[in-house]
Amino acid sequence: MTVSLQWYIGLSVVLFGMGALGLLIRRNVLVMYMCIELMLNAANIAFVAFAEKLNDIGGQAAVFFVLVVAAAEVVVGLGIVVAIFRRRPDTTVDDLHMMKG
Amino acid sequence: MVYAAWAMLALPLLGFLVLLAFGRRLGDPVAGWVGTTAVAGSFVATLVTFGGMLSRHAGGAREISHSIFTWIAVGGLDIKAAILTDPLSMTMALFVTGVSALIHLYSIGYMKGDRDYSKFFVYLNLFVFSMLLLVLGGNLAITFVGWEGVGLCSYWLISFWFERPTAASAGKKAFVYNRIGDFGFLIAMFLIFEKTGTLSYSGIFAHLHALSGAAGTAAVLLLFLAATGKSAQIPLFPWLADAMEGPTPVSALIHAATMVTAGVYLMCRMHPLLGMSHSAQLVVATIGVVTAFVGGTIACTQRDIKKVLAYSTISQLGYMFLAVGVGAYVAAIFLMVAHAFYKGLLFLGAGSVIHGMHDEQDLRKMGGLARFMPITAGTFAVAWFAIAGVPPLAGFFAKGAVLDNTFAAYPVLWVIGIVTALLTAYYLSRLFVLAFTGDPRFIEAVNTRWLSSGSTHSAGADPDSGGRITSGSAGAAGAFSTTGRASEEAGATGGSGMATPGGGSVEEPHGQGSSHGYPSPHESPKVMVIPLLVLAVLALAGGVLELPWHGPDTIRLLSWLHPVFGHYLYTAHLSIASQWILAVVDSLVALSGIYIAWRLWTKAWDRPKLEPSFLFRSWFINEAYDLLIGRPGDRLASFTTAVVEVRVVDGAVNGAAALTRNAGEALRKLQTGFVRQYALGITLGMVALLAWMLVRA
Amino acid sequence: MMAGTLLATLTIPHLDYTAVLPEIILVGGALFIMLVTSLSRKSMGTVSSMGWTVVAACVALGFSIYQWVGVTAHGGHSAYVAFGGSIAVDGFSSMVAVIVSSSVVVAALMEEGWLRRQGRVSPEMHMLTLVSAAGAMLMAAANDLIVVFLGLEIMSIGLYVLAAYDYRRKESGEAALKYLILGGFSSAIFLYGIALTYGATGTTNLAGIASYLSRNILLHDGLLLAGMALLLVGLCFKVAAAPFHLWAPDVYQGSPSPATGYMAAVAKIGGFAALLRIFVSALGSYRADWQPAIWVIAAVTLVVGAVMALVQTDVKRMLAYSSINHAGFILLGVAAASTAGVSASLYYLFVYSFMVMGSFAVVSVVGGSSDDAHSLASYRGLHRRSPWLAWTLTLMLIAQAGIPFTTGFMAKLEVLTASIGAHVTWLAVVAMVTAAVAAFFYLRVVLLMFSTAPASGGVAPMEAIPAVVGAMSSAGTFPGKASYEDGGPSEVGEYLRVADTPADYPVEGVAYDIGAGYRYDQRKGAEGEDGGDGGEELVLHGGEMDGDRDSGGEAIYIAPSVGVAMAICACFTVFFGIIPGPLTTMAHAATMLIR
Amino acid sequence: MTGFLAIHASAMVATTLPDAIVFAVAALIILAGAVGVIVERNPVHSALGLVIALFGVALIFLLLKDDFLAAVQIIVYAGAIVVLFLFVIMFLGVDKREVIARESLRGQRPLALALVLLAAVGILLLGAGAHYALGASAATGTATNQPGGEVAALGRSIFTTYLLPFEATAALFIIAILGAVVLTKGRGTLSQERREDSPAGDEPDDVSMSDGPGSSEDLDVGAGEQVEGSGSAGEVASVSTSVVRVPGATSQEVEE
Repeated sequence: MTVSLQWYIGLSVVLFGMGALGLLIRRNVLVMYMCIELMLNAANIAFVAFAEKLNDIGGQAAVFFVLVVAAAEVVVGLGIVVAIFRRRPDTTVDDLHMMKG
Repeated sequence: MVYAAWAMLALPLLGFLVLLAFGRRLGDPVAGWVGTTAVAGSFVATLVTFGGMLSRHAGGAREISHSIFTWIAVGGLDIKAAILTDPLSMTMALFVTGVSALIHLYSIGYMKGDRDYSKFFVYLNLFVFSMLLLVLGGNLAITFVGWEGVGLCSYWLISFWFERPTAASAGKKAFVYNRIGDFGFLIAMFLIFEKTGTLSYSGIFAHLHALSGAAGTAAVLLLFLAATGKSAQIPLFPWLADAMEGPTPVSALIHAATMVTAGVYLMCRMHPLLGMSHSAQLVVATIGVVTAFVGGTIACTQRDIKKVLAYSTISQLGYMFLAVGVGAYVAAIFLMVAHAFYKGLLFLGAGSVIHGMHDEQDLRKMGGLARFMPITAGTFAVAWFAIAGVPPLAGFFAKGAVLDNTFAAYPVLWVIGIVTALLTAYYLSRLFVLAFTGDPRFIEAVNTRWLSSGSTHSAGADPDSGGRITSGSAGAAGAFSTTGRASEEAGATGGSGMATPGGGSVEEPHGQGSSHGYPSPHESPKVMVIPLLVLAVLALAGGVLELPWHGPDTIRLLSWLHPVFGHYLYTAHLSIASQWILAVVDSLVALSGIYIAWRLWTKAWDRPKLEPSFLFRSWFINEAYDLLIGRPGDRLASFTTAVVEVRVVDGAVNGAAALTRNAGEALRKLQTGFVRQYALGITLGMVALLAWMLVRA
Repeated sequence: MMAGTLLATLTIPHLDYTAVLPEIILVGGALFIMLVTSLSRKSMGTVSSMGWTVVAACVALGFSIYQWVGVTAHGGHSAYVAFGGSIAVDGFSSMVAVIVSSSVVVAALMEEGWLRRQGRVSPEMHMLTLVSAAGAMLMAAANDLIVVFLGLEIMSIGLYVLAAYDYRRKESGEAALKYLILGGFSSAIFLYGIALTYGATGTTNLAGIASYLSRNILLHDGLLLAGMALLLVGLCFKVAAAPFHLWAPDVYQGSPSPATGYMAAVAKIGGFAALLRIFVSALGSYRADWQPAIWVIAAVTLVVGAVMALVQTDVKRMLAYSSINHAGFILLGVAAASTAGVSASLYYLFVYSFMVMGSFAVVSVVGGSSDDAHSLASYRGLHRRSPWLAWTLTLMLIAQAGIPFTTGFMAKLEVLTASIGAHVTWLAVVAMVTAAVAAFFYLRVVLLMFSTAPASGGVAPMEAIPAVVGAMSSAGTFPGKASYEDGGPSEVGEYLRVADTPADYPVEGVAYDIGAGYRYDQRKGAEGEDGGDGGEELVLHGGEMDGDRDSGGEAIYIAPSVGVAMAICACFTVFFGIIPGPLTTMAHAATMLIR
Repeated sequence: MTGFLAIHASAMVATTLPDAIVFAVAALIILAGAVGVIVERNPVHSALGLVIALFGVALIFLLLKDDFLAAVQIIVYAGAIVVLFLFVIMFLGVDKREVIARESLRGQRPLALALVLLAAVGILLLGAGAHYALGASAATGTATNQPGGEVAALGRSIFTTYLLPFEATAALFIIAILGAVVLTKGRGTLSQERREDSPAGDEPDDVSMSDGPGSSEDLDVGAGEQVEGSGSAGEVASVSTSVVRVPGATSQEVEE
């Protein structure tokens, strides 16, 4: 029994889908943000799996940069969340629908 | 040398920009001097370029095309901001800048005290820039920009005194007539681009074979339509007479010397194309000579000094097209240059008269002016003899060249041409006699005006003589303010240092008039007189450009333009003897025209029998247009407004608008403001894209 | 020993920092401002930080031009890749660097006026602008998907914060959060696309992908297709193409006005640059797969942008939808995937960045000190309050509408030509129709600005267009109309009459003066009551504005820097509208020089 | 020799049984964690779910012989990012249960589920029979045949091929720090009145960066190290007033 690339990709796609699903159905901004992290990790699995299959280091390097980007994005993202929701009782994104049309 | 060529363009543009930005602050007369300097600098640059060109060997080396950047590039269309300096454009540029510089100088004096003094020079500089762009453009598109530019400036300048209803209306009229012509230009450009794939002159001439047959004829005729608009030929000529509503320097510069010759220039520039279609050439020649005749007949009857000159211009332009039509391009250019000299001079002289007469333009109210304004009268006489074709002035040779060629090509047209020559000598002599000789009639006229109420004087009982309104004054104060302005100006001329101290003596009659409490004619200030003198010299000696006698010591326009026109030589088929005979005929015709006019008009100034209203109203051309186009157009328009627009257009527009708006309202509901639904939209798009890719896989 | 071997085998590539000097200058400028601010006891005012920003942007601009000259000098043979092939220095990247750095100059000037009015003298806005601009440049220069991703994140993070800059205002916070979440979502999708593309081609290097695809024929290219789809999602989100555009109106409306202008310009530049670089250049051999997708996206984008803009009552929101419409136009060039298409897109981006920033410069001034007077009602009679603002906005709007002798005309003409040249005529037709629709909503604002009617009147957008034209011409475009004409030429026949008899015909039908606009309003307002729902939607009330802001009467103060920004945009729009050649030539050369 | 080693190593990975088990376990952990993230009502629990999922991903990395990345994954993600999440949850005090059962947006859930399923199936279908770029020459250096192993190879590629992105991360961090500063600094000291009184606003203590976000209440998220607690009493007071008087609230209430 081997773990072929397809399995990794399958796992990665499922994780990606779950992240997307979470983002679509959860109202809590922080949880939504976590879901984005899940999606990024799905991409990471794909990168590493491909890199392993290709015997190429590029995928790992990409993962490294994704980590960096994720960290930076979280810093700013959470900063914005804090700035906006500091005075609100909860972090429900559905509350923000003042602008529309 | 190339940079000097660009400087020709750059200097008027710079002058325009400077005046646009600071003109109002510079004011009177600094703004005028700035504008004049810019154009004079352009003239110097032209001379430098000319010198550079002379230092080259005659032939192809004198044709330089230079582009600085790509102006427009769309698809296969690649238009460069290119100039083409060759002997033809150089000839044009020389007299355009030269005459423009003189007229700028003249305007400093003429426009003094006008409310929009600086604006006038803004337009004028822009005009010179556009005209040079037209002349120097290396492709049809640049020429077209110049073409539109001069048209726009012409429109602005005709309606410069737009408070005057006639001026505003004349501007509109010129605008519309020119648009009709421009339409032809545009279509011709499209046609030529379609056939040859390029708009640059060299490119077009290299692909001439693509324009043989009907396409070539169509292109020529369309370009000629444009030319009839710009150069006031049949059927688009009526605007030029109305254009005299503009200030007189404008009439001299734009509507006599430069812009109206643009049509002739265009024809000459496109001469290889013209040479491909014999029928088109015949059309050009016929329209030209008929216009010359019609214009001449109308000029015989006009009472407004400027209108006589305007119709004369139409007539002379007809001669130029006649020359173009018979393939005598050099003769056309020669006549154009000579005409620029003497017609410019005539207009400036007329302006001087109008200025001296305090905005009186009616010949019947002048008379005996030679005593009051000797320099004006003297220079005017030179121009008169020149245009009449009295040997050995410029007009004699220029018109002779055209007529000789016509005689060689189409003797029938020559007959019309020679009759027109008689008319030319006649109406100009009539003008001179009425204005400058005999007993003064102006005191009476001025008195009438002085007593008449102000509101009627500007619109006038006589529609031909609108008064000039300055400083925004209308009504009863108008007449007075012109007087005040004139006397003020007389003082200013002495003090400004631009006129020599001797200027005072010339203006002596003016002072006398002022003391009497009403104005009287006076000689114009130095800035206005100097251009008159310069132009008079040119009109006198302009003939040396192209003397019919071959010889090494004569300046030969023919050989100078040879690189451009090549084998289109003129007087090719005439023997020396027939040339002499024709020259004698021309002279006799000119002298008899003068004689007839002298006999008829020195004794009497009012001869309505000689001014049939059919001619006076320019062959009822305006009425005809009104009947044929204007009225049906009105009716169609009112029908369109009442029925088509309401029922069809509005219905369609409103329907489409409602549809769009409803679609917008519906789509708006999708923009809910909920971020998760936006994310859903993104996911939807992603799924759609993936589905498409699945189809492709 | 181990370390020795490592060092011996580690050959660090030649560090050609000049390749990324424009980016370095921008980031360095931000760092410099940061340093000066933190070292000096006194706070650095906005003016000086704005000054340094402008200086840094100008230096970057200068160097970009220098780079451009160097790259284009020898027929494009000087284009090269640097940093181990992860970045390309070619005509494309230098031209985008020129566009971006000039956008930063205008943005900094705009922001300064806004910051002063807000009383916020901090330099962070400028620093964010600088660094995010570097990100956009990096996206254009990137020759590696990883670099594209990093550039995109640098740019986006900056834009998130700029959107949130005024987070005390509810709209700003909401805008930022929406942008953040959707941006993160699309970034993740984009990253996944990179991963799949990497799996399919074995490299993230764009040149590597291109050469791999040219050397190998993929029998089963599903993975690459999926990757392309996801990459397209990510980039279409950034450029606000439908249906990934939903964020744009809300974010544009909520963000501080100068930030919106900058965002509209730079996000589009970066996004489209990456789109062109990745799809046209690297994935060019797969155009048969992505081109139809972009056609559909472009068509939907065009229609949605134009139609939705028509029903907006908030100017910023209207401009957001108009920017979506513009994105559709630029996509036309991308979809053409030809030399003409790419150069048309580049040209469009260049001129669009000035048009949109000029518009938002005016919007930020009209918005008032609390930056929320953006309803159409605030623009009523703007011409009387501030003719400069009204004329600048008019210019920007007619440029966006694509009227000749503005840059917008040539931009639209070029993309349409490219589209027709690529035999996608139907798309060009759609684009032209939407352009016609767009002209209505642009001119509606112009009409409002030149209207003298009191703020309570309604506005009928379509029917009043002739009145706009009349108002504009009677306001001094043509002499002879200004004071004398009260009727205006309605028929050609009138022109052909003898000039001696002045026009004394009664004027029927449309009257061409400013007053006519008002008469129309009243009539329409009366009709709107029984008519459809569209009319009442557009009836605007001054009452919804706060008491301290008053649309009537008093003049508006334009900060000098904002004035300069508007002047730059206006001059650019007019100058290159009259003489489009240099820019189109530049765009064409840039296209030929994509490595 | 190195080539032989590489073949040997990959053959070992591919054929041994425990790998499948490890993969299955890791996959289960990841999915469990992910499910936890999206169904847990309490955000704190979601964050814990995220940690679990990230651990699973680290396991996958280990399985794919990326020890270094696995370590980084745990350190950066679990150690920093998730902690940050938890920190913010606690700071905002929003660690209460979200009502998940009720969906306020009509059709959101079924649509989301359907679309995500479609997308996932689409990618899987596209990827199923796809050719992977096995023939592609490893552009950036192979992973296993380099001296120093995987870490060295990664380091080498980051300092050669990916040097520019590596340096670009500097810009990324700069802008992240800037963003954090903007979003947290000087809050409260800029009251409405002062804004109106001094439009020039050139008080140095107002907003300057050098002064830092010096109020004790400022628990900076982005730049946590800047928490200095040196705020004077006056500043704290002004902070509290401005918290009470929400700036801009007046104008917004008009609109609401």
